[in-house]
Amino acid sequence: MSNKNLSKDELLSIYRSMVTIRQFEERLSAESKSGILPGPVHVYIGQEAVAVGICAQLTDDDWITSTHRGHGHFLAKGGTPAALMKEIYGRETGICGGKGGSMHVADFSRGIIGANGIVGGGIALATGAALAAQLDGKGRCAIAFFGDGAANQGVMCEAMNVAALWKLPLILVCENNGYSEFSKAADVTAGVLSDRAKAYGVPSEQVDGNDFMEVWRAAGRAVARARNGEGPTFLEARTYRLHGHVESEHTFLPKAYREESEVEAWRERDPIKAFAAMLSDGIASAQELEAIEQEIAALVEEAAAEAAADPWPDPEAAFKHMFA
Amino acid sequence: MSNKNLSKDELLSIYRSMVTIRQFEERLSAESKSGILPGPVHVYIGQEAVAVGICAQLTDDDWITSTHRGHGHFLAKGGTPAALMKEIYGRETGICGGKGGSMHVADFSRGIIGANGIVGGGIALATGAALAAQLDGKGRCAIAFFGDGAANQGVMCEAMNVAALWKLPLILVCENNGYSEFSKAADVTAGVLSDRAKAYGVPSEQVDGNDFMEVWRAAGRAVARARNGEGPTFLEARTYRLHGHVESEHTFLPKAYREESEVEAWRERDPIKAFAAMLSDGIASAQELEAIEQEIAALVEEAAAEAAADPWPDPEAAFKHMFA
Amino acid sequence: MARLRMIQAINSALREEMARDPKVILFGEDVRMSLFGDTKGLFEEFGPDRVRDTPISEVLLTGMAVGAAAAGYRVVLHLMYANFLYTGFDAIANQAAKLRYMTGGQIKLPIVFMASCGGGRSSAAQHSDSPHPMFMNLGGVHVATPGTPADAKGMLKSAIRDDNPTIYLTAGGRGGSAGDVPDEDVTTPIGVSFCAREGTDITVVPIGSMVRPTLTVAERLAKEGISVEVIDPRWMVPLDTSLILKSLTKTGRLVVVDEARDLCSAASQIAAVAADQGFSDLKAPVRRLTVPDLAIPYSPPLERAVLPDAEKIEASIRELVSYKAG
Amino acid sequence: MARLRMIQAINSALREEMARDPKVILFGEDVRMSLFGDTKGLFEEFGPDRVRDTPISEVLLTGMAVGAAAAGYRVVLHLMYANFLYTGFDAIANQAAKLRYMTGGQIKLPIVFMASCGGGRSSAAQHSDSPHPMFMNLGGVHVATPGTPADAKGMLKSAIRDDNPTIYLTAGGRGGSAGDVPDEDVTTPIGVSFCAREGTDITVVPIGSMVRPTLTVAERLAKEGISVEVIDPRWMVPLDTSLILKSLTKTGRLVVVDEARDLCSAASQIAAVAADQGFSDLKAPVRRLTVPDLAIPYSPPLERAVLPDAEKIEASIRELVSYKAG
Ligand SMILES: Cc1ncc(C[n+]2csc(CCOP(=O)(O)OP(=O)(O)O)c2C)c(N)n1
Ligand SMILES: Cc1ncc(C[n+]2csc(CCOP(=O)(O)OP(=O)(O)O)c2C)c(N)n1
Ligand SMILES: [Mg+2]
Ligand SMILES: [Mg+2]
Repeated sequence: MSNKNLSKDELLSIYRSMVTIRQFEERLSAESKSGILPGPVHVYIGQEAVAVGICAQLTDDDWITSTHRGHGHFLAKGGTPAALMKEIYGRETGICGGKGGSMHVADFSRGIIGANGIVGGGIALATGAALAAQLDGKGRCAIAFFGDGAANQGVMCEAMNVAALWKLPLILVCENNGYSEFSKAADVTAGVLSDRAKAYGVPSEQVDGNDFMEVWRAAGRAVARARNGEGPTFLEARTYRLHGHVESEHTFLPKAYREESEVEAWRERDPIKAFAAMLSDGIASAQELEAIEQEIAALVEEAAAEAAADPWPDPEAAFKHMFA
Repeated sequence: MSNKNLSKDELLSIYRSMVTIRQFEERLSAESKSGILPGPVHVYIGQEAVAVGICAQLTDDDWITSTHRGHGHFLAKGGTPAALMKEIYGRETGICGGKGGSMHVADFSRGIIGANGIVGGGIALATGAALAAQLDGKGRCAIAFFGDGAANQGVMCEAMNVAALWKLPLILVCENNGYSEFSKAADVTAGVLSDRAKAYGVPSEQVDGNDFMEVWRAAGRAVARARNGEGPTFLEARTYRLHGHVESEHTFLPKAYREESEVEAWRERDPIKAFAAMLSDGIASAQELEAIEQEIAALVEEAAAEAAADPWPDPEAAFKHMFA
Repeated sequence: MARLRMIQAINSALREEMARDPKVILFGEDVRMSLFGDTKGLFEEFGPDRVRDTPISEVLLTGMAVGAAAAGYRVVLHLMYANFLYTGFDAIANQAAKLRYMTGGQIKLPIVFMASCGGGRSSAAQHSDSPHPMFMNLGGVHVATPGTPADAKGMLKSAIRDDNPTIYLTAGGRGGSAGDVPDEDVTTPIGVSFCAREGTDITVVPIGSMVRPTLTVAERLAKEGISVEVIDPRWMVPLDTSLILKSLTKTGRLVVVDEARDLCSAASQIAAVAADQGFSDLKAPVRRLTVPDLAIPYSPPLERAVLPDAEKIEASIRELVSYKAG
Repeated sequence: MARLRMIQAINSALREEMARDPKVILFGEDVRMSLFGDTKGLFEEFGPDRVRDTPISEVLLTGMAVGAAAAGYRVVLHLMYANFLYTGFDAIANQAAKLRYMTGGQIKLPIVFMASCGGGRSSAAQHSDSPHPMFMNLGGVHVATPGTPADAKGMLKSAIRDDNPTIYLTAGGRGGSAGDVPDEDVTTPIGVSFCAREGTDITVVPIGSMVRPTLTVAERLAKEGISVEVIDPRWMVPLDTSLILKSLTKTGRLVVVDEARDLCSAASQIAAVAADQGFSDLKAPVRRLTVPDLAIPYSPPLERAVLPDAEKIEASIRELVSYKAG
């Protein structure tokens, strides 16, 4: 898609993708609070335009690595909602057979190296995949999604150095949502994140992460550079998570760590609402958008119902898959 | 010393310090080749103006951390040559009782946290010492010496971030001698090292590491900032090691990795020769300088003779000092 | 005496030690808001100099702990989950564990590296390891694995006052089991094991999280006339095997229960000591009840399949007491 | 058959495997100039795509190895000294060892993490560790500790062809002992131990660097009529204890010799297995000859004091063969 304008079909498919993430996670959020999900869940609600904006420039042959907040990346890159839901429910039919859960969802058949419970862990994996992509010589690229908090892991700088030296087809996508857990970025992160790339000669830019088109265009430039052998790019996408760090945080935090007014201001800037508004401006009718939303609602409902009904893994399965 | 000009006495004491490092290591180099020294030895010859230029701005209460190439820092910070020599000889009388050797020489009574066999390892230690210094509130500072190769360890960036946020009295002194082991900096290091500090808002400058006065002045500014609570500074000192990475390298390397002409050009820019030339220009007579050189020669000779004569450690000593 | 959960016991140990000694400082990611609750309120009480939220930079943090300790402070570094000790492993393994020794004993390194360990909460492979055996093999660091809230408090207090680095690992995440904790300023002596229950038929040595289910099982079996002696070593380093060996002279039978993976586990170490120093007392094979050499899976039935629990402990004990040399 | 040093055997394994399979790539710090000589000539032969000098960034390198392997390559990452595995520990422990399992077996991770380990050359604490026990406890990685040049070659070739991550540790730095190495394309089967010498009085199990001195001692003692069986497990993971247990049925006596620190060592693991599965065959306590729980010191007399050697092996064997149950 990278160098052309988007057709109506493409725009609607993007809308579908963002809405899928949103509805999927709203469901998860509710399930998490109801205690059905075995482990912790970190949702991506509010950041959808980043994952979808980047992944809309990719093919199944490109690689992505993700974070503890990884459902959005998984879905945007083409992972199956039902397989994801079942994994998070801990079922045998989950994409990882119930071994991984929310923080480890992966689908290698679609280039999804996976979510990662180690903050910053995906950056090095993507750099390695970028090396593989370069050796393959087929114009593939590798994307590392990570947060503003992860940008303080030194491995990010190590990766920029190697990627710059070797001109690896690597795109570092830093989703700056202003917080790492309960710490404000300003308290734990010095300077401007996108500047960190400059010293390595890695082209970098800041984009509005809640503006799909802006993310998509920047991704297009970065992907083109990568595919042309021109090396890595750093994108800082400014965005916000509308939910808490982890869905259970209200049960244990002593007090709030964000102003309600701040959350409200960002809710006004909801990336999906903004995208819908753009579509409504002469591209698609309200009915068309609603039809998509209902289609997704049905899909999510079905995925959740299936997940709840699917069998738990056979305990014996625990002893498989450690070694090839 | 930081804000004034240097007196003749001070200049001669600086000369003494640089010459001590040089002669000490020339002796070590010879001993290493003769097989007397138990372990590997990395000498600092050619870089003396950096250690001495920085340490001339420090007191015993300030902290330094060093590298595998650490004899120069040890001596410049006031460590005793004999105690150092005996350590490298592996004797009971060594500064670490023979437990550390060349790569682990330390003298905490003089703020020398020590050489370090882990490339980049000293950076985090110095950051911790800077935190202690800040808590002490006595205007102390902490200096991390490290190489251009070490600057590719992500911990350097992690340290700059924390030091900037907390305004730690930390000075990062990157000795860029153009090589890490046998790799040219250009092959393994993207961009300009001193630029890496900028993104964190850490003031940085490049200095000619073979020019004592330039290093000393920059150190003075950095130390003043640190003592005044203004936070960290990054100094990139451009220099060169006139010897190999490790004294034994001629025995195993398949071929040369530096042009002889390059080494020669830097030999012309020998920091000690340059400093002597400055002193000779109206500050000190040739005789005075020679007297210092002879005094040091005697001191090194004595240290080596004592070291050779001193007892090996009692094997039972191996079982001490693991725990306090 | 108060009834506290593990995490509350830790919190009170931190509070008391920080109040006692102004050189004690605490830092780590989100220690103010406190993910687990163990550092709750300390920022408010001791202020921003001594209690600091850090960036996510474990490689740096572990090294900073060493530097600050070498420069005179008593450092508590909170690393959240034991798996993140791997992220900051370099400075623990190459600096904290060696700097004192390498420099001929010039310094002391009073550091507590603390983290939550173990499985059972579907946190999956990257948040569920029990890595005490790696730190046992490292040399140069103490390793604390308290099994009760009282020991969690007493051992943490001891570790903070001690001049050596300690890896302090507790299971239980945000709560942990509840237990009686003395109100007074009580420390638990370092490197001293504890007979948690006397018995005559078999010796069971549970590590950390395994103490509670072992005691439950021991009680249950007592009703059937199987008399289980439970020795809690408490500290993996220094490892005190004296009570275990003494107990063996009585029982001749030993099971070690460890939530670590089997190969080179604490269970293996204790079994090896029994096979050496306790050889002449042994009446039966020495059993290890450990986690298979696998990552910890997410889904509850899978996780249950790999973790030791009361049921598996009971089965091991039954099997071993009925062992007859053939 | 050629007589090669350890390092030459490794070099030829790398050359043969890179020639055999274009998917094999090698990277690490200074692999072109090759500090130890084991990667010498490979850059010239296989070019800059497949043989790359890297910056000093171990945290990244171990993670890159995982990423490149997941994306289809067979990666050899040279990490120089085993202590630098600690520097890059995070991605080995949290990614390489777990990614396949966590993702339900979706991928294979053919990676060899190679490094030189062990003491004896006054390299001091930060360049002398023998950390195979930590990797044994980690789960999810194979661990290779060849004791001869032939195995160094055969095991490396097997590890490169295998689809799992392997920690490949060899003692000896720049040379290593010499030995006969087959000229043909020979691999050493993974997880298969080896009877290096038959005997009837006592079983000695040496790990890696301890194989050679153990064989020397066995030969010497044979002249006195002490018949020593030597079992070299070769792989610490998968650990094959079958020959050891079989040998015990004959000898009833066991010493394990390991250059790792004692607590949770490979020696402890093997002793634990003997005390469990081999219990009924044991005629004497199971001994471990290991390094005390110390960092490795620099000065030669200190280093000699802590490392096992032929003399200490001999003393252990003598003591144990003369043990009489009392
Ligand atoms: C190595 C490591 N350290 C700490 C944590 C605990 N942790 C989980 S998420 C998180 C914050 C991450 O912040 P950021 O990278 O900004 O991502 P966001 O949650 O905002 O998406 C932390 C500290 C972890 N999982 N891994
Ligand atoms: C963590 C770690 N990785 C690799 C090494 C091996 N090594 C020792 S010195 C060195 C090069 C260091 O280069 P630089 O930092 O520029 O210092 P210089 O030797 O030039 O003074 C390397 C790779 C090490 N000691 N530690
Ligand atoms: Mg964030
Ligand atoms: Mg250098």
